Amino acid sequence: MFVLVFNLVICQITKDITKAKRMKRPTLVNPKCRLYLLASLFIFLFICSNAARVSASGESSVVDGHSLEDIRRGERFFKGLLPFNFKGESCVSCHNILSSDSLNWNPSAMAIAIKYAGRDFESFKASIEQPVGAMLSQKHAGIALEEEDLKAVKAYLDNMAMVGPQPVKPSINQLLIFLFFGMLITWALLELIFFRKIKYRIIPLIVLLASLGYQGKVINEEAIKLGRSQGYAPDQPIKFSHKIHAGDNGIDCKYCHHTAEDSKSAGIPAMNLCMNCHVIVREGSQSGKFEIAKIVDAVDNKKPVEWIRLHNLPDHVFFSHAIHVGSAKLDCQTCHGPVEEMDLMRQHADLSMGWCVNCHRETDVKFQENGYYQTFKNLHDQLDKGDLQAVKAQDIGANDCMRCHY
Amino acid sequence: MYKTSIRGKLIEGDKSLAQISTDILAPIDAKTPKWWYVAMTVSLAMFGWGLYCKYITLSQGIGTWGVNNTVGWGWAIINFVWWIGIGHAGTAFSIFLLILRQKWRTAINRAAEAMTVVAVACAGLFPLLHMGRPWLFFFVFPYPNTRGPLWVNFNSPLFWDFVAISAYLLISASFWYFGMVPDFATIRDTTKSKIKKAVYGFFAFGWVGSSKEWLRFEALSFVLGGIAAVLVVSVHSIVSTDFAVSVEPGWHTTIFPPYFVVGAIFSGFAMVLTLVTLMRKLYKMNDFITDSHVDAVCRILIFISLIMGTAYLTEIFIAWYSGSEYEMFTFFHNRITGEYAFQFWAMFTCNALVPQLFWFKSVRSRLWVVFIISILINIGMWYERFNIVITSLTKNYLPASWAGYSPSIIEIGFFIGTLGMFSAGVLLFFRYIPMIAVSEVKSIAKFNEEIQPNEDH
Amino acid sequence: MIGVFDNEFDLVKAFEKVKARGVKIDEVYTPYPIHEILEGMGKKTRISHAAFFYGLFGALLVLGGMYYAAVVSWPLNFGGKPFNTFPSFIVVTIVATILIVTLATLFTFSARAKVFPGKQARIVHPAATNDKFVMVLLTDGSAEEAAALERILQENGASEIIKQNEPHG
Amino acid sequence: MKSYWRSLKELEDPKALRIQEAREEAKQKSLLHKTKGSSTANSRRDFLKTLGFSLAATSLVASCKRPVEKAIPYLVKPEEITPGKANYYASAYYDAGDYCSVVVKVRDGRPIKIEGNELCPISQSGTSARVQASILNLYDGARYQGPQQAATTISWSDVDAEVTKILKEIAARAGRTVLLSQTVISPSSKKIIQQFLDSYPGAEWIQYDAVSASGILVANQKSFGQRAIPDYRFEKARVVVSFAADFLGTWLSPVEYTKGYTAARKLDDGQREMLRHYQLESQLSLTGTNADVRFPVKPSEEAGIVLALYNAIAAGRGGEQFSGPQTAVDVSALADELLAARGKGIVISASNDENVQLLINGINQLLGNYGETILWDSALLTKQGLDSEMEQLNKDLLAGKVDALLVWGVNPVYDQANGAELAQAIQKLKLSVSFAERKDETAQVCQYILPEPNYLESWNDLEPKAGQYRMAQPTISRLFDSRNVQESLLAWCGSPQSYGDFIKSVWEQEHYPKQSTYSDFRLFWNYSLQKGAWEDPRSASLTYNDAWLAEAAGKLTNTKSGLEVVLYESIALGNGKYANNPWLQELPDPVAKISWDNYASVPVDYAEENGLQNESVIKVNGMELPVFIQPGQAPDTIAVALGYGRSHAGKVGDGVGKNLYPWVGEANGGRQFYLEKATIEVVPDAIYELALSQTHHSMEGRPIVREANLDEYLLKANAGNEIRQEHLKHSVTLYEEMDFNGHHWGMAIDLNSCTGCGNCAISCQAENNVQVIGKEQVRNRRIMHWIRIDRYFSGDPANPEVSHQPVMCQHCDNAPCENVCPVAATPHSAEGLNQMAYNRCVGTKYCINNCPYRVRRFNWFQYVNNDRFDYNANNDLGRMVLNPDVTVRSRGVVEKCSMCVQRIQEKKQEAKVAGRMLHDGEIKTACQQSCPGDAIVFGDLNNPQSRVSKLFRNERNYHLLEELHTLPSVGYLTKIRNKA
Repeated sequence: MFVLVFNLVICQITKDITKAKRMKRPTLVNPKCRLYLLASLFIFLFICSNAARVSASGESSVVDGHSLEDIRRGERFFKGLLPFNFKGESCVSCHNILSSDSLNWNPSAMAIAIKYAGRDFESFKASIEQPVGAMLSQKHAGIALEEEDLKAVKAYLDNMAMVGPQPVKPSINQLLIFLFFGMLITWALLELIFFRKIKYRIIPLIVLLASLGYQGKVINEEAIKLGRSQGYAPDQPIKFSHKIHAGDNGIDCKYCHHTAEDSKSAGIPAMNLCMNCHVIVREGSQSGKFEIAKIVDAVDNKKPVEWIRLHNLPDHVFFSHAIHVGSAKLDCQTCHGPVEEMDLMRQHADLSMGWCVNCHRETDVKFQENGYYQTFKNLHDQLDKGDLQAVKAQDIGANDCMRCHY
Repeated sequence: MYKTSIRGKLIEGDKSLAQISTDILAPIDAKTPKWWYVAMTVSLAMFGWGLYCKYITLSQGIGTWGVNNTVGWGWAIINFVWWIGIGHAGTAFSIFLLILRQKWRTAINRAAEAMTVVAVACAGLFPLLHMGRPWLFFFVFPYPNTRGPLWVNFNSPLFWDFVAISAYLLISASFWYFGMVPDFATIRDTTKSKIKKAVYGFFAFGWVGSSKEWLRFEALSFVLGGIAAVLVVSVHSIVSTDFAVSVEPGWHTTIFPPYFVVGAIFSGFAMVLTLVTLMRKLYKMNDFITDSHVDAVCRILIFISLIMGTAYLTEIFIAWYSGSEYEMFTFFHNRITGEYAFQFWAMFTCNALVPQLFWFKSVRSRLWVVFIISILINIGMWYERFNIVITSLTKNYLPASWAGYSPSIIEIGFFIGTLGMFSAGVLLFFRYIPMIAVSEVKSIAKFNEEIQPNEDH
Repeated sequence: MIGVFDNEFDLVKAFEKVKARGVKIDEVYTPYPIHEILEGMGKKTRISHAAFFYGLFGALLVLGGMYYAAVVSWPLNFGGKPFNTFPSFIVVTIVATILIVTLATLFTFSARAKVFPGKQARIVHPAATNDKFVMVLLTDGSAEEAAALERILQENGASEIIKQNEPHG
Repeated sequence: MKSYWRSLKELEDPKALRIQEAREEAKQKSLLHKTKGSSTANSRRDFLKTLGFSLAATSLVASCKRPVEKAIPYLVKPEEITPGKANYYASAYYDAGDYCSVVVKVRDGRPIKIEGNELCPISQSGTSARVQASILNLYDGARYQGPQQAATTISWSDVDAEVTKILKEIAARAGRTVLLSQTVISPSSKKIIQQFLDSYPGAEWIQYDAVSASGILVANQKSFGQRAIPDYRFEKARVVVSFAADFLGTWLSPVEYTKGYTAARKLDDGQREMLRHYQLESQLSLTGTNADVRFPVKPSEEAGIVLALYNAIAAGRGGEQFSGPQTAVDVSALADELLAARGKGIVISASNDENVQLLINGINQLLGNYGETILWDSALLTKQGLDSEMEQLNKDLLAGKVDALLVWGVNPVYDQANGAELAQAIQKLKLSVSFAERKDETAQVCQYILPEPNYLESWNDLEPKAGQYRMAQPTISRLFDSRNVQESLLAWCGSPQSYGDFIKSVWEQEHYPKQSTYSDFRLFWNYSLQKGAWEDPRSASLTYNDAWLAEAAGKLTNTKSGLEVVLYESIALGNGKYANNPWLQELPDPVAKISWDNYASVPVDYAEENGLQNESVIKVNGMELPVFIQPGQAPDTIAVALGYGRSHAGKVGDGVGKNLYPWVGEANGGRQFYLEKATIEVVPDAIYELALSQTHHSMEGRPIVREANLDEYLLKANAGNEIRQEHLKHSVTLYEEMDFNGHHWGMAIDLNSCTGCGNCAISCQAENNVQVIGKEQVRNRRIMHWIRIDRYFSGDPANPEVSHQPVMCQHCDNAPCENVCPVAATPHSAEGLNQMAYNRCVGTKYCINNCPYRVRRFNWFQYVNNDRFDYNANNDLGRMVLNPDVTVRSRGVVEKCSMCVQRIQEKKQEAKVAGRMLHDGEIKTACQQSCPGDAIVFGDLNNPQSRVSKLFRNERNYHLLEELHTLPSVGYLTKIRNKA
């Protein structure tokens, strides 16, 4: 809808410009036209600024006694731009500014910033120069930094903890392309109807159809995606790796997600469950102490960890793990994919209704094994007679609306 | 061979072909008259009020209407059926009279078709906004989707209705438009204004009147005419199934399809008559829309009115004959004598009795009387829909759930809005589109001459 | 050579004469269809046949689609009716077929008659869509032939004769 | 690219990253997670709404604006909680004389539903509408959030210091401190009160019930020497004569009585006899609608009739007859019947006149009902207040003879006739304390408001009947800074202790030694807690003393002439304490089908004579009241409900209806709930709109509620249902009927057991997130209740017969509604359910029109989160009551009864996981579970042994509108009356 409006605005502008040309106005941008331009500019900015909400508030002020100078210096140092003669790797080569989509086991600058925001400089310095954990000692071995630099880095990190990271400019390519095609459509229409400059009418026609097709495709795809999030793999507050736990260490899924068999919800393990092991295991093979320390911290401070929820069904869908795991004995991997290979947990299936429904069409019910199905006398008879090869989930009503929507 | 002689001439005033063009196209070329602006303002005001009501409906919900959990459909559906009925005139005129080879239709069918398109567009708004969640209207399409795919319910009369109405709108619009293409070409070639030349030139699709074009044009008319005839019958039959397929007493009747089709044609013709009398008065189209045209429409209306009366009586008879207490209650206690007796008798009087006045030549020849009766018929037809929709719903099977119904101001506003939209559409039609099919009139001009052989041309 | 006539009757007379002479008539432009001309031009259109096939395929498509959706793809129990409610399908089939036929025929017409949005009209005579009947003849170029034709046209009441080397100039 | 975007967004909000704020937020969210599951849920539901509108816009402009959902696990998971599974805790409801044992359903730490406790022999599994709705009282925005003094917040320690100081001062100068409470049935509380009274000399305790049983108490004191209410056993009775006692609706212990009454009237298991019920009353009460024989009489006429009945029975039994007021009513037949059923009758009266009650006692004694149907073994203790004591206190307050007033659970400023004067008197007191849980008129004028917690938030023990102990336990941590009254009193006595511990010690000392089953107190305690009850059976027979009878007969009042106004408690609001509960406000009155107002019930004749219509306005003694023409209203009377017209109840209850308490009079030491010699005046042309949810009262001769009399039934089991054979004969089909392979759910409703009390409607509302829509929309006939109770009048308008019929979705196998939905939003399930997929519905409303039962409901507006509908669903607190297992419907979709499919699914899941078949009766729908009449049976029709299958095979069974061949899965058993 919005795009439509935008196209219209653009169309208006073009029209006005052509009108202005025809009328031989001295200036291209007549007042009315300027209004349109301003409006469209405003809208455009609005879109862009959506992501790029500038957090200018923190920049202008002096934070926690650190001058802006310090903060900038710290940032440049962290990013390896200062000092020029520094031989070792820069901080940023190991520590991402933000967590990113590919798993970097080392804590991000943001994570460090948050952890050390409330602590003094000495503890910060100690963590770098006299690290406690084995892994950290190994990685940080041989780092010798000027105290001044470290202070600057700390200032930079403190500031980051206060105001948040500088937002990375979002890619608006798709949007731009979409708008570009919108303009193409406008042009093609105008050309076809009014200008008639191009001899081969087929060209604007093709352009028109192709652009419309592209826009339609994008809208369709995005509309479907709107409620979907296949592949969603957000950063979690703790870099928990299912690969290490379920894969390498072979912990059974249901050890942690122990309500999966008899409750609707599989359950996220309570922190005290983590502590069953981590009371002993205090240093991970990948992340050292940093991540595990968060669990301990959470338990000590009675501050539960706020995981980012991956598998979100709409509110009108009621899914029960108990039926699928407890009764149908499905493997977790059927829906959640090769979790034991995922460092960063991601949504494997698209969780669309079609996905559910089609699985119900193909999956056999544990018809003989489960005593509940004695109720289905007819189907048992047919199975015995051989009229029926297998009972699929949909044969016992798994695809009824009110199995999931009520 | 043609019955035109006993009806008077098809075209009055012995016009040359060029004159026909200029006369019919005069309103397009001439300066817009003052009354047009006045009428347009009024129409747009009504339309605007309708828009406001639609906004309220969309932003707050159908709760702003008078409908309730017992009477789920109210004015919106009454008006929908009413408009659809009116929208039947165009196609019915064109098709049936084409099939019956009634040459006199040429003067009227353009107006009728234009009316059809506007009326069907008005009608379409009602079911759309009547939905609880109109933004999800696309659920009605059986399109492949990621829900399984989940299709639609092909048994639902509303689905049929949806297909039928959209088909009808598309087909009648294209039928109307393609009929106009040669006329647009005429305007393009006769107008002085450059803008008009360009605009109408665009809409004329490059028509030049070559035999190649005419040949295919004729074939197209033949095909479209043939299938559209089926459509006219089927669309309102389908609309009637919205009611007939249900279990509500008073709805669940097999007579509905023909009854609705005839009723639709009835109201459509009445509206055509209204428009035609207006055209004659406002645009002095007396030469093309002659007394004999009006006369012919009036005669048809007598006939349809008789059918309507018979249908009403049949319905009542069947209600009694069925022995179903629910049917009997609906017809005898709710419609004829009950709370809604006024609406019933208004319907009966306007539709079955008043048109009988057309038996008198003196009535048929008085334009203002014809005009009033045509309006009365439209009111009567509105009451007919009211009778069907409201009386059945208010008092159906379980008396505990009986409820009354009265429209809210928003609902009324919505209806007024469509009236405004209709009149605005018709006014635009008067102003910008040849209101009589020029080429078709020209083609019958010769028959005019055949009947008057001693006239020079 | 272009002959312009004031009325249908003259045109038809001239048309038949010219045709009898064996002259190739390139095109006739009239404000309304004249059956004698349309037949006389010897062209045929198969739009109505096409429409029949559109209808046939349309009906099969619609019916098949509904059967697929309601019986094969996802059978649902609506009010205790069987999945294949054939009588219900008929209704939509009729209307949807009509729609398909109409649209397909329109496109066919548009393509075959070359009448489509944005087409620039090649106007032979500006009054051909108003009150003149215009016949365009293809002469073989010889002056003799031209003169003969001109005579025929004049005799049959042509109000105007335009000579051009290239038709549709 | 996608995940990059998304992860960025998660960090984008700079606010969340300010450490301090982030921590705060985390803290709050973790709190929210424990208590409010629904607040985030609702915002996501809006997503549906926006989806279509801004398709392209949202997808492109803000394609990454996917709301980030947090999942916060427990830090240390409590042992008993499994996320996604409900826990049930036994508890007990007691308020304003209503006692009910309940089971509280708790999902993720939040109580969301009240169910009846099957283990309690008093209420058995039944509840009343008010008990069902009490869950919403917990989430009432009008609750006080913490202690306050003169409208400013104060800490509990300051309160204790200040109050103790004042109390001591008063005690020191021998001032008078009064603790005014409603009847206290908690043994522990009584101990604490005693302790309090002991430590403050000059303090006294008065129990006050707004609608009291004072007359009965005093009469029993005189007749039996015990100030108590006996135990009426309706299930043992064969003849019940009730003088205006609405024992199925509001009188004493309606849930218990309904259980007994319906049990004595059931015929579904081959019974050959049933209870016969006579009702003499002025207004048509719920009980009156169920009576076999009903006499409309004026309130002042009642005494005369009671005396006549006494004399007739005395004549039959050879007892002494007394002279007194005369009556024109011939009671000989009634007396004969009672005499014939000696020892199997119950005669009761709602009168608060002790003299009438003495005669009633005399009648029951003569009939030998004591010891048979009326027992003293476990006297009912739920109403102990004596009106005379309150009367005296009222006078003392006005006279300034009281220094301190502690108000607990009562609202005298509202429900005393001179409330306004009382308010002024209270304001002048040295100390006034209100323990009100929520806003009320009395708290408004008290210095201190020290809110007590809701009953679902606190410990309690109760003794509703002598020797029957019940336990209430907290099911949620306290939402607000409230404190049990008991704890306050203990603190002020100088021995602060938690009330829970106190109860435990009381049980340990008093009850534990009395039993021998458990060798360990902990086991005993856990057992009692789990069951919610412990019984200490008693037996008692009291000697009857008839010495007072002659005096009583002499004191009886004569029938008065002139118009009388009957004041009664409405089924929904009772005495009006919970007027701020929107569920109760919206519950249509079972008889008049009016919600959101009280109104004057006017006799039909009077209305005709004076040209009154429904919604006309009359002025009664100067007060304008809307008119409802009530068939069966006794001539020369009108009736108006109490409990309305609250001025400080909260935003929902304020200003709804008129307060009629000022008209409550006093006679013979009891409050008299009728007004004599009222003047009435028609206000011409005035209209007051009433929210009627049923406007047509006749069945129009249609076979909707099929009924027969007992004698007919005994001759022929399908009496009244003969037409069914006719219908079945014509039942033919073109299509084959569908097979249901596994289950085929069905429901049978015994019209003989349905009293029309409305409990099911509220139970369903709580279970299924049915929204409140307010007066205007109810009036527009858009009520959302999934189960409605149709009420039909038949026969003489002056004294009609009444039929109640619960109608919900009939789940027709040939459902007309399914057929017409264009978008396939309502197909039939493989288990015979008529499904409704809200998320697919586009709202054409065609199904509503095509449902012959009109049970489908449409969401005409957005009822959740909409300021226009400012009820419980418009704030986070109120939304906590939402059932997380049921979708909250958005605007524009149709909804209807789902036969509690979430419960079906839950139990099926349990069975599947356990690998066993479902038992019959394992699944109970919400309406069925707490039905006090056990009128509803749900089960599997494919199982021939199930109760529902058996009932379907019963000759009385019929289906509503069967002739339409809709094949409903709901069956009704004919109503059998027991007319003489």
